[in-house]
Amino acid sequence: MKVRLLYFARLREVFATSQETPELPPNIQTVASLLNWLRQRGGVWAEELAAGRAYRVAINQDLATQEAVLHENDEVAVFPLVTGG
Amino acid sequence: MKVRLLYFARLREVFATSQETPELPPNIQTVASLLNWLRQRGGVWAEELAAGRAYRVAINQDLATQEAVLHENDEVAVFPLVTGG
Amino acid sequence: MKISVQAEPFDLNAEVSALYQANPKVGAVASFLGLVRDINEGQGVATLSLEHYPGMTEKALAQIVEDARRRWEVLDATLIHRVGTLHPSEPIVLVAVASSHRGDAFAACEFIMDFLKTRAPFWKKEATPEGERWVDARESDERAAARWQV
Amino acid sequence: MKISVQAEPFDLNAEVSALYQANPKVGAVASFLGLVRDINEGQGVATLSLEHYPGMTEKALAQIVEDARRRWEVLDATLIHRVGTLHPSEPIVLVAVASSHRGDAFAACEFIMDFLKTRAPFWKKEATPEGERWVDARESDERAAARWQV
Repeated sequence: MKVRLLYFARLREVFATSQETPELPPNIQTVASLLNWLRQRGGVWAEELAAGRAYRVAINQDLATQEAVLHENDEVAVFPLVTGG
Repeated sequence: MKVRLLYFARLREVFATSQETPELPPNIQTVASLLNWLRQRGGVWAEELAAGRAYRVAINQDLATQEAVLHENDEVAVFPLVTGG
Repeated sequence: MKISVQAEPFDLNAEVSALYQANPKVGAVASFLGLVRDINEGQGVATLSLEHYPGMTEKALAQIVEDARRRWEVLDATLIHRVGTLHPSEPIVLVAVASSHRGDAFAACEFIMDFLKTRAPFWKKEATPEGERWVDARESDERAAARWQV
Repeated sequence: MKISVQAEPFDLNAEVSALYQANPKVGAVASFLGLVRDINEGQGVATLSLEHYPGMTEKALAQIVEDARRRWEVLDATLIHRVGTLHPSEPIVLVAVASSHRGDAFAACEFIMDFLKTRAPFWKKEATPEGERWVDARESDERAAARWQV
């Protein structure tokens, strides 16, 4: 399954990328498993997405939980807690 | 004792006067006794200032209670509940 | 702190920007604009006349702003109340409060409005097609002021 | 209802009067202006850069305004959030809510700000004499949103 991953703000800077369109392995079906897959890249990925770090995930521009299920061509965004206003 | 009495808004209209400077009898020392003295004028005075009617009294431009004591030349205002804003 | 009772209109931009332009510590301005409505309790309103008690009004408003300053961080505040004859959609009152953070600005602004409504000596008279009538005080305004537990 | 994410400044007079001038049922407009402060957590701020998530931002803001409308009488509302690079004392955000009565206007305006602060995808980066840094989210903002018990 292919998804479009977007990163914003501090995470965009630390990951040194604002987007990618990876082909996910077949066992990656939920937000939780996607995050695990990203953590396996090690380095800043393992560090920033570690359990206990505060960040948010949105699927197709709606906030999503760890249990949310991914679909082909979903837009999945990973970003720090928001600080507007 | 002489005091300056002011009336505002609906009470000014009903009493048909905006101010007077009566010489009070010596037994009139408090807001409560002043109001009683005014009620004894009868008619609209008795009606509008009756117990249970909602109005306010200020002495020298501060809201005052029934027990407040009057002094020579005080400015005493009697007015309906406020409705600004 | 600016407090004004006036017949003239006021300029919202000028009043609000005066609260923050000279003070870069201001991060939040909460403001409230009260307007003449064309309908009150089911009757059409053509004009609204505002009477007040000169002298006591300014004193009461200053006391209300002072009470708010004692309770919240208020960096600056402006309170303008108009008197005289106004038409529907015309502004009656402006309360604007500047603070570092929004919680203080919102609370102080709403507090000032609630006490202005119940303690400041203004009275409204409406002209309707059926004639003139003095506006009645609202029990809900007393409850709004009471919740601050002053 | 007007929602805008823009780099350009906005005109407070124009935005607020648009909420009441065509609607004489409006008796109250509560508004909030958020500004760049020159100091944040003890460090001087020279400029503030605002990044957002285009597409999701507008969707999130529209949802927050819709939630407020479901809860209070909102006759009209305007929400403008700026993005790009801003300087101290420049407006960042405007939320203005028009209602018949002040209680609804105040509550809806504060509700929208609290959820904008915790749900809308904006991020602030400060430039200070010591360098750039991303602004940290505040626990107090989460508490402010939580008190509405959505």
